[in-house]
Amino acid sequence: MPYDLEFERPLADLDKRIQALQRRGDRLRPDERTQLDGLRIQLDQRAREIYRNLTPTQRVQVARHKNRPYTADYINLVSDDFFELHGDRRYADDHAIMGGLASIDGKTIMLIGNQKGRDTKDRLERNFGMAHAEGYRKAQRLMRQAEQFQMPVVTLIDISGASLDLEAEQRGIAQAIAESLFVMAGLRTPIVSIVIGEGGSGGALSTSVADRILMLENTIYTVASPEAAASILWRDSSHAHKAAAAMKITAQELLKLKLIEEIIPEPAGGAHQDYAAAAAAVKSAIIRHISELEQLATEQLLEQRYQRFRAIGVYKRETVGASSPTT
Amino acid sequence: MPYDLEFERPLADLDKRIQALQRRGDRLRPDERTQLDGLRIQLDQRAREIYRNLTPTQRVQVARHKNRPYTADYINLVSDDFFELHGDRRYADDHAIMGGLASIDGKTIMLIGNQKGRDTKDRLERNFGMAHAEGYRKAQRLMRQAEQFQMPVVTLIDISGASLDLEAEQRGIAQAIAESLFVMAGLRTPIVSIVIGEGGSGGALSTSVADRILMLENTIYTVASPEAAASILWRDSSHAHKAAAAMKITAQELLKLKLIEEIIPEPAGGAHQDYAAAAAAVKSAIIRHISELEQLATEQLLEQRYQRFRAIGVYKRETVGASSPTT
Amino acid sequence: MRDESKPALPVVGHNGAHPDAVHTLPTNLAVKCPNCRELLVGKDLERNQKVCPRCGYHFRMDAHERIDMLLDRDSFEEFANDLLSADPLGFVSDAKGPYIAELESKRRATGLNESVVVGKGEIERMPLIIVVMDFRFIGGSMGSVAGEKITLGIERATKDRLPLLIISASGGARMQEGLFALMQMAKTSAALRRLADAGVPFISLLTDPTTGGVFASFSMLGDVILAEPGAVIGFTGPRVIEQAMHQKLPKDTNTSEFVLQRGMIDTIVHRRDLRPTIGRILRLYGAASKRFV
Amino acid sequence: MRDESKPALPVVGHNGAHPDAVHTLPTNLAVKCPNCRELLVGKDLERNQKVCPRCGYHFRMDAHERIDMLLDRDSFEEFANDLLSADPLGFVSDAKGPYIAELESKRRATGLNESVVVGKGEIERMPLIIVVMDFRFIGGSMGSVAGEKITLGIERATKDRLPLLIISASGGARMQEGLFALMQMAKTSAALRRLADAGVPFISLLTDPTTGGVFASFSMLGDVILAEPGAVIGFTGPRVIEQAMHQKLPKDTNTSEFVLQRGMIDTIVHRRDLRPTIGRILRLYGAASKRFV
Ligand SMILES: [Zn+2]
Ligand SMILES: [Zn+2]
Repeated sequence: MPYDLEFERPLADLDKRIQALQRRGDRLRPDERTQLDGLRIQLDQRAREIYRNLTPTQRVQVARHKNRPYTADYINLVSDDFFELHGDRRYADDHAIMGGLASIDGKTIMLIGNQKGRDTKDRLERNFGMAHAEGYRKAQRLMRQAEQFQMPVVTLIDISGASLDLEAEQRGIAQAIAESLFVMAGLRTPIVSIVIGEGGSGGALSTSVADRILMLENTIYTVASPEAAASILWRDSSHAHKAAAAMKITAQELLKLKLIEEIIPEPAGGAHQDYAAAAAAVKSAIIRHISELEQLATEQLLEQRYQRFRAIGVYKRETVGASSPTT
Repeated sequence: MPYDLEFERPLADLDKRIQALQRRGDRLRPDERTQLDGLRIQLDQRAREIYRNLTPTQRVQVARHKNRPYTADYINLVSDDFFELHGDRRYADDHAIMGGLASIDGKTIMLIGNQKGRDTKDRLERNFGMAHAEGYRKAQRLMRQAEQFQMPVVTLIDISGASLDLEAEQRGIAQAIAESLFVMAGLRTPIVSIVIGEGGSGGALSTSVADRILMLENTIYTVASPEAAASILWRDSSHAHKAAAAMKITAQELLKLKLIEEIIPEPAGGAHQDYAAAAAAVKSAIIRHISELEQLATEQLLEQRYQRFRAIGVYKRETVGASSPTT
Repeated sequence: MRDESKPALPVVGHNGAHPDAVHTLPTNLAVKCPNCRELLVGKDLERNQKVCPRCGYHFRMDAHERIDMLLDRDSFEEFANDLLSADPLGFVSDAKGPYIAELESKRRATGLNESVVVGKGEIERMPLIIVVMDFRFIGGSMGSVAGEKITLGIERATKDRLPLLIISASGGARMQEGLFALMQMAKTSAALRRLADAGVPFISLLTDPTTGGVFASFSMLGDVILAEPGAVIGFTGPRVIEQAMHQKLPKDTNTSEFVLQRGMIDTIVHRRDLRPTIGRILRLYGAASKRFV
Repeated sequence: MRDESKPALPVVGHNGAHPDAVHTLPTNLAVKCPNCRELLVGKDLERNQKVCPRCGYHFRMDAHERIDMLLDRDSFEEFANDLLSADPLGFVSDAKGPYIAELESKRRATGLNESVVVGKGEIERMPLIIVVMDFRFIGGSMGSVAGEKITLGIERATKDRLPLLIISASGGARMQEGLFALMQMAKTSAALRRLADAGVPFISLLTDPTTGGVFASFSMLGDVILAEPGAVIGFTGPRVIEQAMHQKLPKDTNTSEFVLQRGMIDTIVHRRDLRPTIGRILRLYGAASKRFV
């Protein structure tokens, strides 16, 4: 994949030199070969260095990168077989959320994710990954089925925010999200959620009331998109970079705040540089976390999930003194 | 109420004479008073006699009588308080099915029924009582709530058939009916269904997978309306009277076939002649049957309900000999 | 995939009385495809699993053709085949004569005892309970026997914890059995409730046509619902809707494609892919409650 | 019904910073009804439960006005009032300044510690847990403390088996607490799941406005959902939808009447009927698991 983000210019330059040498193939002199190897190491190191120090806004750019692997890509790479289930059995099949039976290492899980769409037509058909009420209701149906057949649920989160149009209101997007939270809170099977790109607002939360929330290294999870937050708090969406920083939305900040369990490392230069490596990391995280959760009795699992969310919140007590926050 | 059906002409004549005498009020001579009393007794006896011997088609006419008490009338007369619950929480509020919390003799039940509508505007708004998918889904929601709060469910059946339009198909009327059957089959609270007018096809069945099915004296319950059946079996809906007879759709025939538990007697001349008396009979039937069902442990209740429907069917075995039907 | 060398079952003639005539084909005659109007040789069509080689139109199949196509060879063990419809209402229509006589003539014409065949079989060596409806038998309609056989199949699946496959092809409830027929919707659905509570998977396959009380009961209760392409699937027949609404319907109303778009089914599967697809689904559910470690 | 002789709570001034300014009224001044433009005397309006006597427009009420209007006199026992918002993100916006300062100014302006008041009380002598949101406090937004107080209310209702009443008035999650705010949607909904499992009834009352993350979590999970007439109720504000869709919306979009028609709520209740209506509902649920004999 090309390095096309502004802060990647040093990488693009290195890459250009590598490409030039590579094009010559077998005709390289031995010293040129050594040079090529050196450049490759340099690119890798430089990419790691740059990506280690991204600003929140740069992290947002990577999370939204048009070449970033989407749910469908992870499904392809992670599962040995996948049978997609369609429809909410009520109104429609929402293509902004996909899900189905996935075989991973001989075990079947229910794999559900937001799907943004790759080309223009696909994006329109999937409403840029912004689900409507029927999408959330499809997800609920699949989760209930997972419970019935004792399959763990894995959700991949990649949604900028819930759909904002009139149809969403007409068919009760808020009700659908609320019901999703309610269903997941009581679902009698392990749930692991992984943010693979953007986790935006209630649209993201509706599929991540999970036992574990993991985030890929270059992803965000936020109460509102930086643009939406800026237009509320700064009355101007062009202040999005300020909102992105102020709201602490990156995987790194959220891990520090103990709002997520783990960061899944990405290949150098981001997941879009190496789909296979990104998927391998996701797969091993899925297996590890589900295996752990499967050790628990169902009542224990539900109690832990309840306490996981019950504990979230930072506040202080007037009588105790205003300076000792309780988490 | 006037006697306006063709077979009621003798009653109409008697009624006319009674009305004429009644109009004179206090000015009646003693012999005229005696005559009036006699006419009243005669009307009552004649009405009972005629109604005892109605043909299936006449029974259909009474079941569909425009003055017949509807669900809303029974709700008013049977319950001390009624709080209507609206909406399927998905798409719309279907006015063809109404339901809510009803207080009867100090106890709260979930009361749900088809509502046809009384005047033209009301009828249109209620689609002549023919529910769409969202109506069945509202009923399911109310039933699940009844289960949650351990309220018995009582359903009043009065529907000529499920809605036949494109919107019904688009929103999955078949799925909604199927899910209703599924929900009721496993609902962990007693269910009593009472046919108060027409019980037509899947639309009626969708709210009558009950522990007891009762029918008012002048009602029908049928796999398809006589008109629809005639147009399939006779290729001409004008043969409806033949279909009505051949399909055995009256309360009396269905009790004989053991497809229902009980017939609730109506006042002389039909329920529409005396709403209060009809409602009193319905109320006492509700209380009696729910009281009986409440004696059962939930697992017993569900087992009995299962066996109630499991046993329905008449067939024979090839090897045993073709003439011994098993019920 | 299906073993193509396996001979198709002998084809039986069909009774032409029903308006939606069953497309059981005379093996050696030319047949016109109702969709693309191509003239097809019956034998070739049989070999192509009764799918028009030109346009992909799926001709109807009878119950034994289905079983033959889907199950591992010789794996089918039928049960409850001794159940015969009685005539609980003493039903006679002066247009069609006595119901009892109609049953008799359908039995002779189809070689079937009823509109439903049920048994145990295997797909890719995985055992399952299979229920197949046959549209030739009074429009695949569901009366007491059909309901009973379906219920027996569901109950066997529940008891033996075997996945259930039901292949629907039906015009709905059988009018001639009145309320007994309607109640089979409740009976089968109640049995499916117990299957679901037991955590046994149920695959529902909708074929042309699946309508009325069958569509509005067990066939819509699958954990996975599949349909063949182009099948008529709907609660009410399109013509009845047009009459009731006094307007023309969009062309694809109440087809497989329509119900897929409306979120009612999981996917449409071409007939040639049915067996491997069902095999995949069985394997996936079979590995459902396994653990990683 | 409400005891009309009971004096209204002292009215506190409101901070005018928010665009959807709260209609807390100066008692002795004239106020123009935003709906019918009638000039109303503040005192008269207070006596009419803040409903325009001419057109029925429902002015917003603050939390203590609600409690005062709905509960039996002196029955309210507040709890968890000592919880104060911290500032988990160290949030500063150069437009609005530090979050901590905003909290301080709202506390002074409203006399409230947070946007939610929770306690135990009685309606027509029936005890219940009541949670009331106050739109004056940063638009009734839900941060850690709001979520915590709502959850404490739900948990108390579960433990003591007392019916729960939540009165929503909120613009949604509080941006200044970032993901902590969003997660309160999950926390409150999870607590409601346990309330439901315990079979304790929950009445949700939606008032003007109920939007965003509050509408998309606990407020839509009521066993009975009521709304006051004419309230703005929706996931997204109508203006935001219009911007996103580049088109004008129908006039009633995202109002009480709209969500009723869409099947999302049970009924709309005029403010004067709220107390007796909630009383009826409490009585009905209270008699739910009784037996006839
Ligand atoms: Zn063709
Ligand atoms: Zn006004």
